Amino acid sequence: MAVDALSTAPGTASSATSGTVVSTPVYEGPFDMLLQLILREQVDIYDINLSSIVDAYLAEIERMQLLDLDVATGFLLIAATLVELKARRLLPNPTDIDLDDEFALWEERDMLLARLLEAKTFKDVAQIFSQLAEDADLSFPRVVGPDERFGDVVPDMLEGTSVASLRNAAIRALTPKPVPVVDLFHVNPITTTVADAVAELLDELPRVGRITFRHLTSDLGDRIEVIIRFLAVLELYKQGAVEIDQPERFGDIEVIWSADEDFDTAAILIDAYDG
Amino acid sequence: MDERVAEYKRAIESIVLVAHDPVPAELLAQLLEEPTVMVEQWCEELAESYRTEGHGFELVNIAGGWRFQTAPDLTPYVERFLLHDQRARLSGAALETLAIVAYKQPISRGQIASIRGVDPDGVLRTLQARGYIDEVGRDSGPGQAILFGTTATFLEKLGLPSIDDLPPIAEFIPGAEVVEALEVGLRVTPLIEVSTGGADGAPSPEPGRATDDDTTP
Amino acid sequence: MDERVAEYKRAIESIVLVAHDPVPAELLAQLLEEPTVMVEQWCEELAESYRTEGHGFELVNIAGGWRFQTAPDLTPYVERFLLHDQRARLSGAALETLAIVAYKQPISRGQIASIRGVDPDGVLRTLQARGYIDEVGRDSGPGQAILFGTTATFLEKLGLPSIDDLPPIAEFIPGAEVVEALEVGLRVTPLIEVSTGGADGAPSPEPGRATDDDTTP
Repeated sequence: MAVDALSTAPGTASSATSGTVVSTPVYEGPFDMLLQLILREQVDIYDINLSSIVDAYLAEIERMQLLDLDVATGFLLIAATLVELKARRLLPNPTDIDLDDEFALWEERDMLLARLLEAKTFKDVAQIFSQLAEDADLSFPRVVGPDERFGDVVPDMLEGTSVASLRNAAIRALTPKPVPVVDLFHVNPITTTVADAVAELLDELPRVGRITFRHLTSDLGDRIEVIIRFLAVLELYKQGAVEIDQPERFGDIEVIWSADEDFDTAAILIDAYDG
Repeated sequence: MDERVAEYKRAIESIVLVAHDPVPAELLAQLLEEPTVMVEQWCEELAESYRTEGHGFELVNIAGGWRFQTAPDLTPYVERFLLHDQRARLSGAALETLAIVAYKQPISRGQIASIRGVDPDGVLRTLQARGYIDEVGRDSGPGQAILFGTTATFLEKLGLPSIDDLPPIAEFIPGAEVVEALEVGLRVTPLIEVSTGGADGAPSPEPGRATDDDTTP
Repeated sequence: MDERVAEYKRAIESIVLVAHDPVPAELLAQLLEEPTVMVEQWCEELAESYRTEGHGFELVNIAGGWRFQTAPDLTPYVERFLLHDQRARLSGAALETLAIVAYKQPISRGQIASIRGVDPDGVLRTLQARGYIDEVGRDSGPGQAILFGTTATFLEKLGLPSIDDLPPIAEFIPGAEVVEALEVGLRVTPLIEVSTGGADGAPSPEPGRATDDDTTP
């Protein structure tokens, strides 16, 4: 029977590896991850350091073996906001703050807060839905229909169905749906590291100056390579070497080289992804 | 003891309610783990109680089993309902399933399921009850799955001389087996060492495949 | 008069017995040529009588109509008869997406994406294939985005009479303590200021954590 990927129990992901089913907690996207970090584990933002989020994220990828670029994009945005918030909290001298920047950050924070609250609301509703469905599933409806005595009365259900509409239905049903996953038949062991990707970017970005993330990753075949490169961009953002701009939510991200002339690329290379 | 009998009677009611075909007393006996003679007696008692209470349905022993059916005197209401029921058109899901059977026959339930991604059981039964499709054979594989095909009634209703007169669908649509392979592929862990670059371009056999073929009943 | 009511009730039983989908009270009223309110009352009375008489089936108002279904406590028998567990469990992602669609319909894919923070494409396809949601229109904006809404199948899945019977969304808006926890988590104010507000005044070794428990609005 066709078991689709969504029929696993809520909150767990089952990966069937040679018969054994391993259940692991799953983050339903970046909001969910942040919610769980803040609420479930009761950690303060002060304790959420970037590398631990990145580690959790990479671990998640490894467990799921499936990644959508949009997931990564959403994660990047939120990570960026978090980094900014964290940086502000660690700022030694509060008087040194540009008021416009301060308001912009507050606005961003409020937006993030509002979206987290919304995500939490529907997460709770989902629990109720699950319970309702479980109760409803205990009863089986009668869907038998009329018996043979009424054979003559039952209207022809194909009335009004043309050959063309049947053909269209066949095309609809038989056309494979685009599946947003890794091409599983060509997965190679991951060889690139984030440090390698940082090195590549440090070579490329100062020359191009400004590039979209899509362009930056267009030559990459595997999604995992795309992810590694995105983590490298995140690392450069953290180091202040690039700026990130995304005009549209879920739109393409622009990566802008913003380091000074005397920016010490060697230092970044050594530092890159040590944690 | 009486309480247990009441429970058994309720169970009989629930089973017969959802059954598409008359349920043999032997099967009920097996499900309840009680003697067939007892089950037959309880069915008779249920049927009798419906009559005395004057329900619009009755429990009858027909074609080797028990089933619910409407009381004969209410036929006018039932017929009126069936004629008035605006919803007696094929649903989108049913039409797609019918189309799959028409273009891919003979085809098993499991193959349809893997194309549509959902269990086609109820839809297949409806289509079969309407006489648009029927069982046309058995798969030669280990499961001996029932294979479905369209009927003469289907051709008649669509005004087609023969099944070969169905308009062709584009070549690029892959067969059920390809879609199925794709689905199977999605279920296995991807960390399989696959030797790439065969000169003929033929995909190497996929290890997870063999066991998934026999999921069809 | 009482005899006529008994007859109508029998007619309702017979019609609902042969229906594939829940039968709306309005349709029953039309067939019986009686007011809908009366029909609704008779349905309620029938449902009540089945309960008190302890039958194995029940009459319920689900997804905009009345249908027969098995009593919930008899599930083991029915499942044993049907030989398979027909229940399709939904994942957390699917349930959350369904919740958003249910309360915000009609809603576009993009709007769902911005609430969930992830692309809902795959989930939407599954929900649509299972018949829980469907395209209900197009956005009037420039992109003419497809708008989704829930279906009768969704109501059946949750056992609800109508979409109005969903619990009010206000009940689920997070309480003050959750909002507070999130606010503390996302606090912008520099740490130095935060840690000086404590009543004891003593600097805590871990300034970021100290305010977690005693922050008051």
